[in-house]
Amino acid sequence: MAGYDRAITIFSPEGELYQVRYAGEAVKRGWATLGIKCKGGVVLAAEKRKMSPLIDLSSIDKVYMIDEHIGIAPSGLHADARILIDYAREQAQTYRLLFDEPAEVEYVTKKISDLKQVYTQHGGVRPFGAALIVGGVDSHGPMLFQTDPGGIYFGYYATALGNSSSAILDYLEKNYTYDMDIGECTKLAVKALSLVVESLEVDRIEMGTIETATKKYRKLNTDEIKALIDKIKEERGSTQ
Amino acid sequence: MAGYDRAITIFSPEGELYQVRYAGEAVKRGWATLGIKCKGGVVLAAEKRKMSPLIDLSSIDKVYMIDEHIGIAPSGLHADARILIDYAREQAQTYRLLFDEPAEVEYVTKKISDLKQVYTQHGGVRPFGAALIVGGVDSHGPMLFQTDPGGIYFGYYATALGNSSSAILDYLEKNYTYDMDIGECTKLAVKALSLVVESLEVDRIEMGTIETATKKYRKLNTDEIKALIDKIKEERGSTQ
Amino acid sequence: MAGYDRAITIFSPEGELYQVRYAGEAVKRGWATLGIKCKGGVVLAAEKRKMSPLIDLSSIDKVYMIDEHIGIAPSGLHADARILIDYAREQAQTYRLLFDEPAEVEYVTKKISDLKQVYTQHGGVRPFGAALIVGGVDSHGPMLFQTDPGGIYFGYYATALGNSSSAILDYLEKNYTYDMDIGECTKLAVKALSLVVESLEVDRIEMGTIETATKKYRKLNTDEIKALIDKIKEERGSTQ
Amino acid sequence: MSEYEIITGTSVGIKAVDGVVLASEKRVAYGFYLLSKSGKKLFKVTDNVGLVSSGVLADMQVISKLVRANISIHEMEAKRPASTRAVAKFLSQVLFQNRYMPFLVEAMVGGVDESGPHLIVLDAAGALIEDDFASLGTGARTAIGIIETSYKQGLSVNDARMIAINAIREASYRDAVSGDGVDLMIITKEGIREETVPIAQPARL
Amino acid sequence: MSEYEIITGTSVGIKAVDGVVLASEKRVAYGFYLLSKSGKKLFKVTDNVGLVSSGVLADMQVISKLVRANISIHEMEAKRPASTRAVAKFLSQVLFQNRYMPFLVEAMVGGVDESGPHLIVLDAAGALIEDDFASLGTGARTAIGIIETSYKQGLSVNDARMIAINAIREASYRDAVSGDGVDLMIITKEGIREETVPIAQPARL
Amino acid sequence: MSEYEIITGTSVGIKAVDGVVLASEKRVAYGFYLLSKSGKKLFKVTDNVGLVSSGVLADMQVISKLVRANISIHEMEAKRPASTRAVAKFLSQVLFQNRYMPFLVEAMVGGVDESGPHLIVLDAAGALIEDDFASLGTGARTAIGIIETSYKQGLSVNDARMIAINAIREASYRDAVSGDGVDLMIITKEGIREETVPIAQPARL
Repeated sequence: MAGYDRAITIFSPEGELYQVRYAGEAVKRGWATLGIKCKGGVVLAAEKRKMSPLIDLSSIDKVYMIDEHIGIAPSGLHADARILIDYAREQAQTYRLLFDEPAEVEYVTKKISDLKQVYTQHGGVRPFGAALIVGGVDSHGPMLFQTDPGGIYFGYYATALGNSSSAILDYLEKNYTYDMDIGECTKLAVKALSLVVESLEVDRIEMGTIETATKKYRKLNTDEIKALIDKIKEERGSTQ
Repeated sequence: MAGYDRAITIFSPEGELYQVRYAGEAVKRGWATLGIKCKGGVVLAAEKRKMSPLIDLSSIDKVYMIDEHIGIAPSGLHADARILIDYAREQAQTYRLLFDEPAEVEYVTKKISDLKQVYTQHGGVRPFGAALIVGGVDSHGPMLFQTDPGGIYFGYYATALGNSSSAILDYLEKNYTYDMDIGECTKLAVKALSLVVESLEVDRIEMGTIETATKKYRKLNTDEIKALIDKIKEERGSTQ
Repeated sequence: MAGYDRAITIFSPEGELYQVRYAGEAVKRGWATLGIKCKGGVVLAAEKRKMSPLIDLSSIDKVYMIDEHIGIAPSGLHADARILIDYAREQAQTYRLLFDEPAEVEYVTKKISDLKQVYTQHGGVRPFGAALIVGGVDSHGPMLFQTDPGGIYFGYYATALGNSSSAILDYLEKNYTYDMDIGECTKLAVKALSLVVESLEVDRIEMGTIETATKKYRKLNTDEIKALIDKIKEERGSTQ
Repeated sequence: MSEYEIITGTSVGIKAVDGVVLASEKRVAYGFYLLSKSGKKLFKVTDNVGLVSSGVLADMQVISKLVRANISIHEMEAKRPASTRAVAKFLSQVLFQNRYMPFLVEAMVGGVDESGPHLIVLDAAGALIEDDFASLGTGARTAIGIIETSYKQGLSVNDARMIAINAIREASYRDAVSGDGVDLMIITKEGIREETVPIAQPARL
Repeated sequence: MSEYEIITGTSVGIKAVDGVVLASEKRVAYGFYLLSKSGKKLFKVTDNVGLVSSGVLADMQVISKLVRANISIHEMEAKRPASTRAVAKFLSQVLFQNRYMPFLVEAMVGGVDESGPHLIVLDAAGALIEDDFASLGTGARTAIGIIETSYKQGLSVNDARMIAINAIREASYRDAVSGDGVDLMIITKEGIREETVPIAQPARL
Repeated sequence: MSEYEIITGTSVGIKAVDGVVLASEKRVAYGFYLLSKSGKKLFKVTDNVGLVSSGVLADMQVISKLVRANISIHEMEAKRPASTRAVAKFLSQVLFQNRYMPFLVEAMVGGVDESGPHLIVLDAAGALIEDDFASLGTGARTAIGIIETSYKQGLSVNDARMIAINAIREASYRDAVSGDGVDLMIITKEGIREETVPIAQPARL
């Protein structure tokens, strides 16, 4: 007596693509990730949930390096995300072979989204169940993009994905300004992440930054994160 | 007890193509865009909804340059629209290679619609869930066209797409005349847009113009839009 | 009146891949296996259920050697697992042909997961009904990974699979530390396994170790296991 | 069992502190002279990058359009003017793919982008070489002499202009009663300026 | 019915206790001299591995980019800097696949990784040979003489530097009035340092 | 219409009651000498099987890796060390498929498995021959003389070692002032031992 429904790539009466929406659901249940851009550069951060105390967090990447000036933080089905990341790395190199210049961040984002859009239209395949936050510095300065399973992408000052991303978003809406240098920016990212992370410890957070000055992607190692967390704990915290 | 229905590319008893109609629905829920042509040229305007305060509106294009004398403002599924825009850019260049002349606006519109019509007739694919407003100046003077997901296109003096486009259309029916220069035309576009835009601010509106004199597509930068908005606020506004 | 459902590679309304989840079920009913990494190396252990007294346990491998510095302990559908193990062995050799170096453990894990991910996306095939624990020592020291039928993999300090793996996991959470040498590590593995194994005897347990010092995979022969079991029985046991 | 036949002219390129000068003479196959606002062997790729080459006329027109078409798409995607280096690299890809046998086309790319002026030469087998000055074609050897002797670091666009005119004039050795002679393309930060300089009048008999 | 034409220079490689020195002279086909911060026949593959080869200029640029592109991907997957051996092995795969007929390219790979410094030579048919010193090109025979006589175990990077300069100087027999002459790439644990050394002054008449 | 050029050395194999000895001299194409712990024309296939061959260096390295890769997979499936016979048979398959024209590669496989020691030779067209002793390469005819005269049934590994050294010394005819000369690989039940033996002193004039 409820609604009944069928096959893959078609519109619903309301003009929706259901498969894309369901893929979205898979994203919402991914781990929280966020991206912030500022004058000093771009910060990509992700939480690492310790599903079980035995998990070895250092072997898990949540923030990937695409090229030496671009980084990606995925969310949603892990396997799908990896596919898109490999694809992004190739496109970045192809661009170098063609124009002998580092690729624009938007160019890489666009190529990823085209691939996604194709999987929403042709028969025989399903959409990707992953959304990506793409960040980097190029000739336009610091850039931050978010792509969704339907192949739509937007530019953001700051954004978040994964479960309870809405909580993070509210927090960022209040405390974000563009005129931070890279230091303050990483601090803000940690504070925002601490809202959803089970407990605020070193191996629950992974961060990558691209600084406007060097245009180099660098992953923060454990000490730098420790320093940040302590600086925050001096300013106190809370529970979930 | 209501009607039951089935597969992709066929007519209904009333002779309709359902998939095309549902694709239309996807368009109606797109962001509002409009196009106006006048003696002075053509104006393409689109609202940029700030889904969230963190979104970086400057990295989002709602009005694209196809060739140096043609612009497009899409509405509906964002990813589908991009595909059509890339296709339009290639056709514009192919035309130059063939005839060594800038392409007619209608020619580009027609090529886009042929592609759409194909996706409504052959098996294994679904229609595009996007409608486009195509504007430009060619040897026939200023031209404005709108294409729908079924591959039908018409020429207009002014037109609008997206949600609550009917409100915009009523407003235009009352205040539109052909004998405006490009200045008045951009002003009219802003007023029309202000009806549906959440709040009348600089980064909620994106405009592109093609002037009859120069036959050059130019995107209005933030100051020009600011000037327009202030000139309008001197004439007062309201909320939704 | 119960839930009804259909075909292969699509998302559910909640964004799940049912086939992947059902494949997961096949894993949960596999035999218990576990993997532990420590300073001294990596230990892979698996129980061998004696479905019938006539079964010849020595001819059954539950822990496979992939390359001389990598081992795998599978769980779930036996036949599917074999396919993945052959594939892993080839990739290990290809890596040698290309770079003339032993392969990284993660590289092998990644290749396996890519193959799995493909079988969850393209038509005409079903996912693999097996999950793997991959362990080895490479230039990053000892490494331990677990892959699931959906092609997702994580790094762990210790992990378990198969039926009543949750019991093993609780036990490990209490008694695990990273600073064990390879001896203590094998002992811990036996204790953990004894929780689920019908009876604590020599031919119910199979173990493989990769020591950090030698970077060599070695399967413990019956005497070493006997010695371990006796050392434990001196510390007393129980029934299920 | 038989050779290709090639028609060719002379062209030069000189880099100054505030821009780049590309120049070439106007000989065309059947001996017509061309007076119009746009020269022929000089092609505008973007507002701040120009291409000059010599070889079969027909190929040059096709190639320059291909480059222009792809670069303008590239600009729309990159959302900034293409750099000289990108144009040159792409051109050598076009050549590398269609791999015209080497002596059909030699090309030079000149332009100004925010890292200053650049002049890039493609050598016979397609490698990219950044340079201060260069000349192509059969009159190249003659022209290079004149340029080499009168080139100094830090010269301005106008000096470069005079040098280019002399070199071309010298390399072509035939005097028509009253035609004009050298196409110039001067690239600076403000954009591209093109002009045509005539050969001066003969002294009275 | 026709032969390939090959332009070539001389290049040498020397392994020291605390690093590797790669060097080569600068002759290029049409006789221009190149002054810039990065030499040409020397290519940086990663922060601690360099490649020097000789052969057709165009191929060299294409190949070094291919290697660099794939190795950097390989590093991202392996999550550690590539070893010299891996780079060499991969390069010989590239050659082995495109199998340029043997005398078009000879190459040498030098680098420092945590098993110390390495110098690897690809011989004519593509085999890998680990070595203390080597030289490529037509002046190779002359250069090898000088290196062989003044090479000792355990020499430092600076000594290797002096030897390389002499060998190159000796093998080439040409002096421009005021250009510079030898490109050097010195690879140590701290990274890669590049410099250009001129030929010394002429003695007074 | 043209021949390949092949450079080659000499290598020998001798079977004893308690093992097998493989040996070869070190000449390489461009005249370098190699000092390291592992020889080159000798390749370890498994812990108890070795392969020695001569021919183009590059092919040898590629082939030995292919064999090693497939045999180690084969061992994992067979769950026991591969027998000498299996390795030899597989190698001849590899050759039989890629069918290098016959004089590019000659190979010998030696090993110990639980049916005792084995020495297997591949002849020119690829047949397998089990044997007591053999020698390959151009110095083969000379070396075989010496081995034949001093070979007895039931000799031990050490005697075989001495014989191999003499044969190689005899067949090779060159003396560097202070280099070393013969690579040896001794295969017994306990595993594989490799060593390098220098050329001994000359008799006083």
